[in-house]
Amino acid sequence: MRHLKILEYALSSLLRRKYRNISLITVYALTISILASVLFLTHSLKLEAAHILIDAPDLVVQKLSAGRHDLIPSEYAKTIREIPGVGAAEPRYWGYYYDALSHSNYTLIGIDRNLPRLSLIEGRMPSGEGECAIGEGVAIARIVAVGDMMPLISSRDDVVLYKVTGTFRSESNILTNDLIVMGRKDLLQFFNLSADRATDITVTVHNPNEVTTIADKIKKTYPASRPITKNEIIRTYDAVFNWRSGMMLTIFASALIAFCILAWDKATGIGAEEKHEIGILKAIGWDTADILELKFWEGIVISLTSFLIGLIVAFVHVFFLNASILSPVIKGWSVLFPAFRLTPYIDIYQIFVLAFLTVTPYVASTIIPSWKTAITDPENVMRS
Amino acid sequence: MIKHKVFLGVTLLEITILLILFVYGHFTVTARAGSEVPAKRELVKYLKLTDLSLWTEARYTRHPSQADIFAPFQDFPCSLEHFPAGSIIAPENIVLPATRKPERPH
Amino acid sequence: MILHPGILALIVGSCIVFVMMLYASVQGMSILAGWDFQSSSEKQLNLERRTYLISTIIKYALGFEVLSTLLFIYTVDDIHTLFVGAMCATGSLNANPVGWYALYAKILVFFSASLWIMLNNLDQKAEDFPLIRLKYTALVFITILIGFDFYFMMRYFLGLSPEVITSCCGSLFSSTTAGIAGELSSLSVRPMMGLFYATVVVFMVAALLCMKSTAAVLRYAVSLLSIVLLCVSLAAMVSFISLYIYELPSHHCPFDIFQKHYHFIGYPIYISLFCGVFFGILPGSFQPLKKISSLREKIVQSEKHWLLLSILFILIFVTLSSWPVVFGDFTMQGY
Amino acid sequence: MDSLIWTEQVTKRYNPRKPDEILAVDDVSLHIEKGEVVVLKGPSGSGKTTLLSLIGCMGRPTSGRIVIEGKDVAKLPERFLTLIRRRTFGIIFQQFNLIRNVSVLENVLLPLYPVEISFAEMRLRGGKILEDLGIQNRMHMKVNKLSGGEQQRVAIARALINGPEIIIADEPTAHLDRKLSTDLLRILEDLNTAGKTIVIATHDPFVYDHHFVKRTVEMRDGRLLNIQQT
Repeated sequence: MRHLKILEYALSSLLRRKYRNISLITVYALTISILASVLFLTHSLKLEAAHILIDAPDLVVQKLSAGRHDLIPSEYAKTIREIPGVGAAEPRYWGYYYDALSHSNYTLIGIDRNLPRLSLIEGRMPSGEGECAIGEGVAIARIVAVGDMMPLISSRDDVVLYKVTGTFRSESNILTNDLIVMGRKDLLQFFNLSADRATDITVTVHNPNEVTTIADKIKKTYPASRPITKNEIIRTYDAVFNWRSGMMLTIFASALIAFCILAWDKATGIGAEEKHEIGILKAIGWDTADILELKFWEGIVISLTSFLIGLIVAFVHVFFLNASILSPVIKGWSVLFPAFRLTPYIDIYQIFVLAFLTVTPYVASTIIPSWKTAITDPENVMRS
Repeated sequence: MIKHKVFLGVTLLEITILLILFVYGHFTVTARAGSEVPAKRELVKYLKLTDLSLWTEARYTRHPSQADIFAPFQDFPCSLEHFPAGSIIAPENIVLPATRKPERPH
Repeated sequence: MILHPGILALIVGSCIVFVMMLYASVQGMSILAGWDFQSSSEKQLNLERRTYLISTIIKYALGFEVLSTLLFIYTVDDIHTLFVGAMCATGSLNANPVGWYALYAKILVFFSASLWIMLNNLDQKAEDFPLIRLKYTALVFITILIGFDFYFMMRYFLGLSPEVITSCCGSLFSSTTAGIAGELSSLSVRPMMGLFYATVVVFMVAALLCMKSTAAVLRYAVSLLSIVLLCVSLAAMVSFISLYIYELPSHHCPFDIFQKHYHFIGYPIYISLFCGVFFGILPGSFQPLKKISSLREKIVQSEKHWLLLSILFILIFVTLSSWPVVFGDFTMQGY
Repeated sequence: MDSLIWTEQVTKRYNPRKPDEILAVDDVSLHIEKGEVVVLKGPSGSGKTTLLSLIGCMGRPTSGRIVIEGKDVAKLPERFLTLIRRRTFGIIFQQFNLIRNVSVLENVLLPLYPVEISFAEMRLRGGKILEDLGIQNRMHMKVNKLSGGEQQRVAIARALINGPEIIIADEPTAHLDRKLSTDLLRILEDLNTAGKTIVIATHDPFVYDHHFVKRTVEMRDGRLLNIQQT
């Protein structure tokens, strides 16, 4: 009962300084929503990566030459296939293409025929020579649609026309935005590669527990090779996004610090009127502990309200507005940054972390000022 | 004398909105897990994809998991890494497994 | 070092709390140095007012430490994917064993800060500040503890290098591993069960006797028994309670029960255990203070409540943790 | 020993051993019996207010003893002083010291907020006191919208809400005209008739010459001059 009454007075005291407190809540909520957006965004991307990259190849074997990525002889695949435990080992053909027209980089992938029908494609996968399927980003940048011809400039410096037989649906943007998928022969020809070389080799392993052992064996057989396991790929994404959100949080922490300075300042610079009020309260029977509780409730009201508002704003910003304010920061120079729809993966942990990051500094920066206010001498009221 | 009730009410309302948003999020996740995620996994499987198509500005930002450890400095040993996305991408060596220790640059 | 939001939150928060505690200790020292209850000077009044600041800081610090222990466990659980072979929080902790010390430090801080707050409450009930020296000397120790907690946590997170192949619950708590954790789970289930329930019964009997009689020995015994009960219960968690909750014969992880998958059963279990032990420790710790005349009456009054609360919490704990043992489908036959 | 308020050689120094040291109350011994009306008179700066605040448990004396209802309060920690103040004293300040932009009712109820009673009980008590003082129709107005006389009544209502034994008033008529002063004194007289002990500090002759004032104590430079019994 007593606590509720002190809460009541805390609210009435906050309301009396509406503008000051509303501005405080606004700034606080904004800071929280920025931090929350960063967390939500990166967490969503992280889980998305973890969920869809599960079907990535168990092992990718690259060849290194002088520490650089080099084309790998296709016959390696045959040797690798003979290692016990290996299911399949197939050369993979892919490369990058800089498109001067749209000033952007595309990823070209060469595939073998007879793929099953994929559900996330409008039209069909390329099946004959001179055909290709493209990601939505490419389609938009080049203004082409299914059935159009798309010219690309090959490594021999001649213009090659490809017929667009399919575009990937926007749901798959996060994977396919910059892809141009074509037949293997077309790709070899386009990049002017010799037929006995591949970009890398993908390996399927029967028993997932043996992936590391097999990676070791490959490394022993071909010392210049570099096997990358699926787990590493997934862990890379985990780490990439943890790092990224950590970086951005560190950067935006300056906003938080600025806010705490503001909070400290507001709490320290209480006006003569407020000090007088506290004096009156103490004179008519409020104890220092009661005033401290009053200040505690004021803090709770401000931080809880800001926190909830900040969370709601961040949720709407990230998952309904696709993080439109944050995306310039993470886009960098990527011309084809995908317009993906984020999946709202959220767990209590995110919110807990956020509460820790934002509420602790605020509370800490108000403890001493509140105490200073709370010890106002009641006697002062008698002599003003 | 009703301010505390109003406050508690507003807070409850905010919590309800948040809960609704989270429940909505949960449903979206489940819905997508049923439809989109398998389709995307299919793409990953058949096109043998290994990376998300997020940053296309440089090779190592387009395929962070496939890049070798020198990729950000690939042009010559002293070149500075300068792509914006590269600055917010984690240094790759933090996930090097023990098996590849000899390859670390230091 | 891994730049992870949870790690960042923990480090920033603990750093702030440590700095606040340092500030509180400095204030506490100045109180110790200048305290003169007989004086009516301004200075004495200011010192008395400072006690409010210190107790406020400690209350906030305690709240923070409780939450940060949870966040620590969550975070450690969340980063296990970065370690080869780690499958849950235990795996991540093993990646850099200093993490265990951080956890122990947090538990110690929990008990000592709560004790301090009880001490403070008691002190505030008397009109002559009888415990001022005790309180502010103890404050320095709590600050040191929090400092250790912060140090271990920093060492843990800074020393994490994701390449280390860690053993997870499966291998850490499998009977072949050496070390305390391994020994705990290699303790065969039957004797451990016997020990656990015997300790509980002895504790209960002692606590009930304590409520009837006024003997000092009984109070010390109850306090000692609560500490023993804490250790035995934690060992029992690892050794057999977790097995029954997970219904897996080799999964000994004491942290997984916080997860949604196990209906968050870990929270009531650990909360009731820790509260029960805390209230059990109180009577013995406050027994020596009965010498102070202005406190005697108050301690005697509160003691009954503490004992009752302790018995109640331990009952809840035993019920919750024995439920799956007694009523679960899982049996330990053959293990 | 059975006096309600009993001070013995009370001294209060501000800023001791500093250049601006002030000896506000010097060696004051005073007994006030239950049901008495005592006026402390003297020019401003004579230490009336300080003595009043010491009696009202708002500060601790530098030396001496103050016994309120048989309890020595001179050495008590602040939170016990607060408890005694909350239970025993109703204080009427020179300024009304109401909290601006807060309704009349809330202002009156402020002393009850830190006490364990329900909102409903609190409102009941507040309504009754406001009715007694004839301002129940102003209950939900903001105090700064009221006239001076009404504000004075709100201040009195607040002093009475916790049912105090002793009423302390510091220059209660300083900002009031004659008519309002008369009103105020009538209220105080009624309270005294109801058995309350009243201690007033004032230099307004209208107050200390009033017929219900039985005892006047004069202060000068922190000391008691003489005790007049009328």
